Amino acid sequence: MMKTETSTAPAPAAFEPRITAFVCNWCTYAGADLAGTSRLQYASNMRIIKLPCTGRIDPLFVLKAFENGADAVLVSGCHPGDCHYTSGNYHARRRWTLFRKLLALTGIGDDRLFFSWVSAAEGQKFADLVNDVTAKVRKAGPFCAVHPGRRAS
Amino acid sequence: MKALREAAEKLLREKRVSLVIGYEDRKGRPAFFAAKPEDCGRLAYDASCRQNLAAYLGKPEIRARLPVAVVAPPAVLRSIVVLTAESQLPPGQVLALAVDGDSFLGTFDAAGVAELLRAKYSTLAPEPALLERVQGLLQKSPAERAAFWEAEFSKCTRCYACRAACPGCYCSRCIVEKNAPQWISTAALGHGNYTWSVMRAFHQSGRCTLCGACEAACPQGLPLMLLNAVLDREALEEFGSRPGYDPEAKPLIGSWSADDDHSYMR
Amino acid sequence: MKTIETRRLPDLAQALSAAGYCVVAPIEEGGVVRFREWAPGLAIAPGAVPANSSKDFLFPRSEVVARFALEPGGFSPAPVERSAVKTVVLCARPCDAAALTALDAVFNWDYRDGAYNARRQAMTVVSLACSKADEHCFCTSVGGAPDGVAGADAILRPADGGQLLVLDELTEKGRALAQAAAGTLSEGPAALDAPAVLPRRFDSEAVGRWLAANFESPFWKEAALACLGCGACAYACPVCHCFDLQDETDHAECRRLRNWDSCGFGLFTLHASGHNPRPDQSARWRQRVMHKFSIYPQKFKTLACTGCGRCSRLCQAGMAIAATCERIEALGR
Amino acid sequence: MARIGVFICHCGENIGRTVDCAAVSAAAAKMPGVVVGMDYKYMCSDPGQQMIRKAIIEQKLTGVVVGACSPRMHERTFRAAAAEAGLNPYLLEMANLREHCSWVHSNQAEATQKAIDLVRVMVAKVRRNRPLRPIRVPVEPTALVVGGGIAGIQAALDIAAGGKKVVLVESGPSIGGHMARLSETFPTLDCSQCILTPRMVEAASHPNITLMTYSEVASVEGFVGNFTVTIRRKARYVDPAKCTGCGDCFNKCPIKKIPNEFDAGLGLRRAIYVPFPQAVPNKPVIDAAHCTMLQKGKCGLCAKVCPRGAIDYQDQDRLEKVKVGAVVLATGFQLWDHAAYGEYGGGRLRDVIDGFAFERLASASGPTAGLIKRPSDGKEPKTVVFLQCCGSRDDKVGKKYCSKICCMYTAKHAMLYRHKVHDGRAVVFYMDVRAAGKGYEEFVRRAIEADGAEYVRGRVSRITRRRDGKLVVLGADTLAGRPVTIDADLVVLADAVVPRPGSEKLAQLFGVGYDQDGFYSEAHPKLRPVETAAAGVFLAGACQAPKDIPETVSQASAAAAKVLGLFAKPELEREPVIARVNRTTCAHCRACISACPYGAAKDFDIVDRAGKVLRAVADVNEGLCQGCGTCASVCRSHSVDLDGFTDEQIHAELNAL
Repeated sequence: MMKTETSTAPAPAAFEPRITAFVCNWCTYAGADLAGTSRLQYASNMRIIKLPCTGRIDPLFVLKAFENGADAVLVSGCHPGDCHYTSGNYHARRRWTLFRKLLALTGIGDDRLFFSWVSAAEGQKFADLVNDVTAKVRKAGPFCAVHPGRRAS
Repeated sequence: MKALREAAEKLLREKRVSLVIGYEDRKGRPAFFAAKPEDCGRLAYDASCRQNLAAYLGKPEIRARLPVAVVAPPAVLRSIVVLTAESQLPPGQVLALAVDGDSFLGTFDAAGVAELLRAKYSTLAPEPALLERVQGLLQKSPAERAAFWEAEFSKCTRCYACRAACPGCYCSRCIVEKNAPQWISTAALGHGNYTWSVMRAFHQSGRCTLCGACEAACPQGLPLMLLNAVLDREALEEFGSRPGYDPEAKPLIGSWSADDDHSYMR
Repeated sequence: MKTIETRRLPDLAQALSAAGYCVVAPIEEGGVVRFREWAPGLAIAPGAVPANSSKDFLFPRSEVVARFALEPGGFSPAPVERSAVKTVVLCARPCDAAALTALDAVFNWDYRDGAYNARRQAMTVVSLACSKADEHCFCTSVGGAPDGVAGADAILRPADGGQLLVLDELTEKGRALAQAAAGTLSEGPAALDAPAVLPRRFDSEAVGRWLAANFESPFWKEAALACLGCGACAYACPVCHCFDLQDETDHAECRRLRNWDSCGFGLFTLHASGHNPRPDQSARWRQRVMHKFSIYPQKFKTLACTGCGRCSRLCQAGMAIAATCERIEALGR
Repeated sequence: MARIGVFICHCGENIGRTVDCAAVSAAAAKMPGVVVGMDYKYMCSDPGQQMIRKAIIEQKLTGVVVGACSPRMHERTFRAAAAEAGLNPYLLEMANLREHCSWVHSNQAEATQKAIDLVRVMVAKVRRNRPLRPIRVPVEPTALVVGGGIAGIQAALDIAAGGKKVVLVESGPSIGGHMARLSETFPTLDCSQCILTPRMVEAASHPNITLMTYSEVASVEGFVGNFTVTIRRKARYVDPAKCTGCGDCFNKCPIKKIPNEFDAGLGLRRAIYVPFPQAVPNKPVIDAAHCTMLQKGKCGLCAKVCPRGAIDYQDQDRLEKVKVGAVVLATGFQLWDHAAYGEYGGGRLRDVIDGFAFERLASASGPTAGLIKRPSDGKEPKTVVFLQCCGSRDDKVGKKYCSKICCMYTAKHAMLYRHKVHDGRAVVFYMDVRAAGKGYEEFVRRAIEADGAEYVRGRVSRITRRRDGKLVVLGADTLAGRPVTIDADLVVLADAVVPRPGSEKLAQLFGVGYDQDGFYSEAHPKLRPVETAAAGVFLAGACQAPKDIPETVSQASAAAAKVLGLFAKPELEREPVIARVNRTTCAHCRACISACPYGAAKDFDIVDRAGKVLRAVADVNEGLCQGCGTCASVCRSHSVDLDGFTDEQIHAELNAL
């Protein structure tokens, strides 16, 4: 295990982050659709997992994404008050408030784990978000070399 | 000690309970089960008692013998309130023999436990040393924190002593024991150990009474209380959560307020 | 006599390491002493019984035993690297070494376990005789001794009040090791310390007889009341060897893992139907005691307990197998 | 063994320009479980769909992934095609290669790699999909309308006109609500009762409408299409079947001096009474709190004079169950109590009245027969100050929101006053005049220009009573920038509109959300303003937010249309994305029950054959569950799962990344 850590990591310039996004069907997924119909260009590093609501997202999903080698995770849903299911995003918010602090203690900080509200009307915000997250993770470097939550190859 | 033994003996003699769960008067203060009045002379309590005896309330063999009484210092009293709020204790079936330091405080039912806690222990706070350890770790860089946990979690053998020790871990089938899908790897390797410990702690959010039994039970000495403490502090600061005081409390994870903070959301 | 100063144990480790051994030794970390891979600069803590046993290095808590590549139509096996590094366990307890007899038996019974045997062959065990014992130790009750040599390739015996260690080679492996470490060993006289005094606490044969006849005894219900059903005892035990096979799959590959398992877990015997032949903790605790003192001796002519006391030393609920055996012996009288 | 077909759409050039579709389908064909990988110019076209149908049949596919546009665009299309070929439609998933890939990336290699990843994720998911069947729920074609004001009456009449049964529940003795109390209505000044009473009568006599006055909702069970609602029929002490409404009883009743709530306390009523002469039903009730017979067992006069023997002092509350398929909540509003404003007299000044009191003074059927007389001494006030935004737009003492109707009714009040007291002076203090509505601005202008109402922009800081009975109104004219003092005879406060007391409890019974002020929450503020989060429960009128009459009536008709739409089919069909509980492993911690936004998760007792409760678990009501999955993620042992987005599916998706 010690040896794999010190094995040659790819040069920073060649590092293409893998970002897993968990988004709700009604707001952020639709916002990403709008970014598409508006032909907004953004970085191609993010892969979206669609769920009905941010309320469905279990912290285990986030850990599994990291374990599988994601360099960052984004969770995005409806703005407060906009939840299709009235309060799923409020439940999610409380969960993430706690969970992110727990992960921060274990070394997964704000440059790995991102949260946002993106409405169905915010195509531009979605595109900007993906670009911004990608840039930050590019700077943070690969997750897989440094954290106990990764799966050793 | 005498008062505790007498109170326990009285409960058994009057057949108000069929079992008193306490600590035994021998080295290490292990769990002791008094089923007969004459057993009660072997009960003891002092600050060295590390087990949270409320963990036994989820054990089927104990539940088959309800009503029971439990020797309970403040953290255990809070566990009883948490279990009551989560509909885990049949009403009127669990009595607490409340103890604190050298004193015996009396015999209480679930409502009485909540009252006692509010009256006498409303300001229970985590040990400052524990919070200092959390703060010390948070002051390190993320990479240093990761390295710290890498070293710690590599020791974990997945014996689940932490789970067995915790009254909050009463699920009949733990998530780690579910294999369709197997979210948490059961292999005692880095990633499974990490996910296990992180999720074990997270599942105690808003429920943990910081009794310390999990950390005390860990044969490898993992600093599990750091995880519990950071969540406890956050839950208190963000949501005013104080688990184990209100037997009708809604679960922290499972309720919400429109005013909850989301400054970290973009 | 071949001797080495106790404080120079790291030099011995260094010499063995230089000779190509992976050195495992008791090392203290965060207040807990455990067997782990030694590295230069680490102190060796010979006094304590480590929290883990030396079986970790023969039968690791998790290992990949098979791999399968996933393909459109199905899957095909992929090779598994089976490496056995030349290893020495330095300062193993006599009770750790004694466990090897029991482990060898089960891993070579109806099936010769390749992974285990490869490691076993590559391992040299250097035990350290005990000059003191604590209230959890009971090797003398299960056929062992504080200075027992069963299973060991060499033994270090404390001398001159603990200042010195005397090395006795017992096997070829032991002699090879002594040769590799010759530079750190001195030749000379030493006054051996007395081994720890440890009165026998129970008669294991009497316990076995009672167990074989009292499966349904009400004793079990009461004896297991405190057990919370974790696996700490089994995982610390130098003899326990139950495992669980788990497949972990991603889109390209499936890995079959062999992980430790414990008869203390409710899930251990849970059937897919929902039926559990060991429905409660008393049935599981009974299994643990019976396996060690009745079933195993019947099958392999050796106890599955070496009296190291780890299980009771670290049990959060104060469960103690020796105390249970004492009570059983009393019941049988 | 899975047999998955993957179909990649070029969408003309829309996907094909950036994504190498042939490479994607070739890569897909090598994924575990995939037996067909194809690409085509337009998958959504007839030939494209035919390709899919053909492959399903010939290749015996167990699942399909279509890599094309957003599922929001064509998921229904492709699922329907799969169903035509005999594949359960929920075994088809879409990978979004257009909106989420080709349209947002320009580098072909990157876009193609991402497309392959997106397809792989969906292949992994669809291998774990299970056939799902739409949930069918039978519908009881009867509606419950709660509240007998204009909103409830309108909704009931519209539903009844549509041929469906209605139960109309009203808590007071008569239907009619606040509208029956109004004098005239803005902006046309037609007489409120003249336009309302025919509707009240129609509602009472309509064969499809069952009227339950003096009744309240006690409890609610069930879900959309299948509610069982228990109605508490409060004791009237008068048998409506026998009573003819002759009035002998209340003319003889010796308890005479009870302030009449209908008249905002300005008129008096007896202990046995009808609230107003045009009441429907026009049959009295006994006010038990004031009746000496019911309190002390003395009197009994009404029973003696009743020619029909309709009086029954033994009458008790009764519970009645009704089965309904849909509910319209139309519980209306009340005025905020301005006693909270100490500077306006704290409610102790008799000549400082609220808008309803003024309505009753101005009403021909009111306690003064339409003459404006001030309460303290019955004199005609010569200077009346009207104060808008009393309790509205004040987040310190009152309410943050604008009550919306006050600008208009204050203009109306000023106008009515000037019509009745020609030499009187009407002064209106306002913060803004909000007169958005058909004919509204013109109406306000008329009040100012034609009827001489004096509008002063500013707030009143203090109202005190001088020894001579005058009310000294201290205010500020913020346009002129100077303090104003007016000696008034009467002050009318336009108190904020607030929900009825008990509205929150009612919302909880129906599982409807409400905001911090207690107004009921609509399902979506723009697109579903009539629905609530509780399926089958609709909103009408001011229980949702302050509304005037035309708005209320519009929404009531909209709610009726929603109800009729729901009743148009004998069964409801719902997307089968719902949560399920694994009862074997549920530990009954009740977190899901607390978390469910719809009250769909609830306790369930597992019993043995003898009916003995073995243990309790959580359960999900299929009719109420909307499929958000919040329950699943609060469940620590993952004993709750969500069909369509199961743990297995999500786990497989993550493993494919």
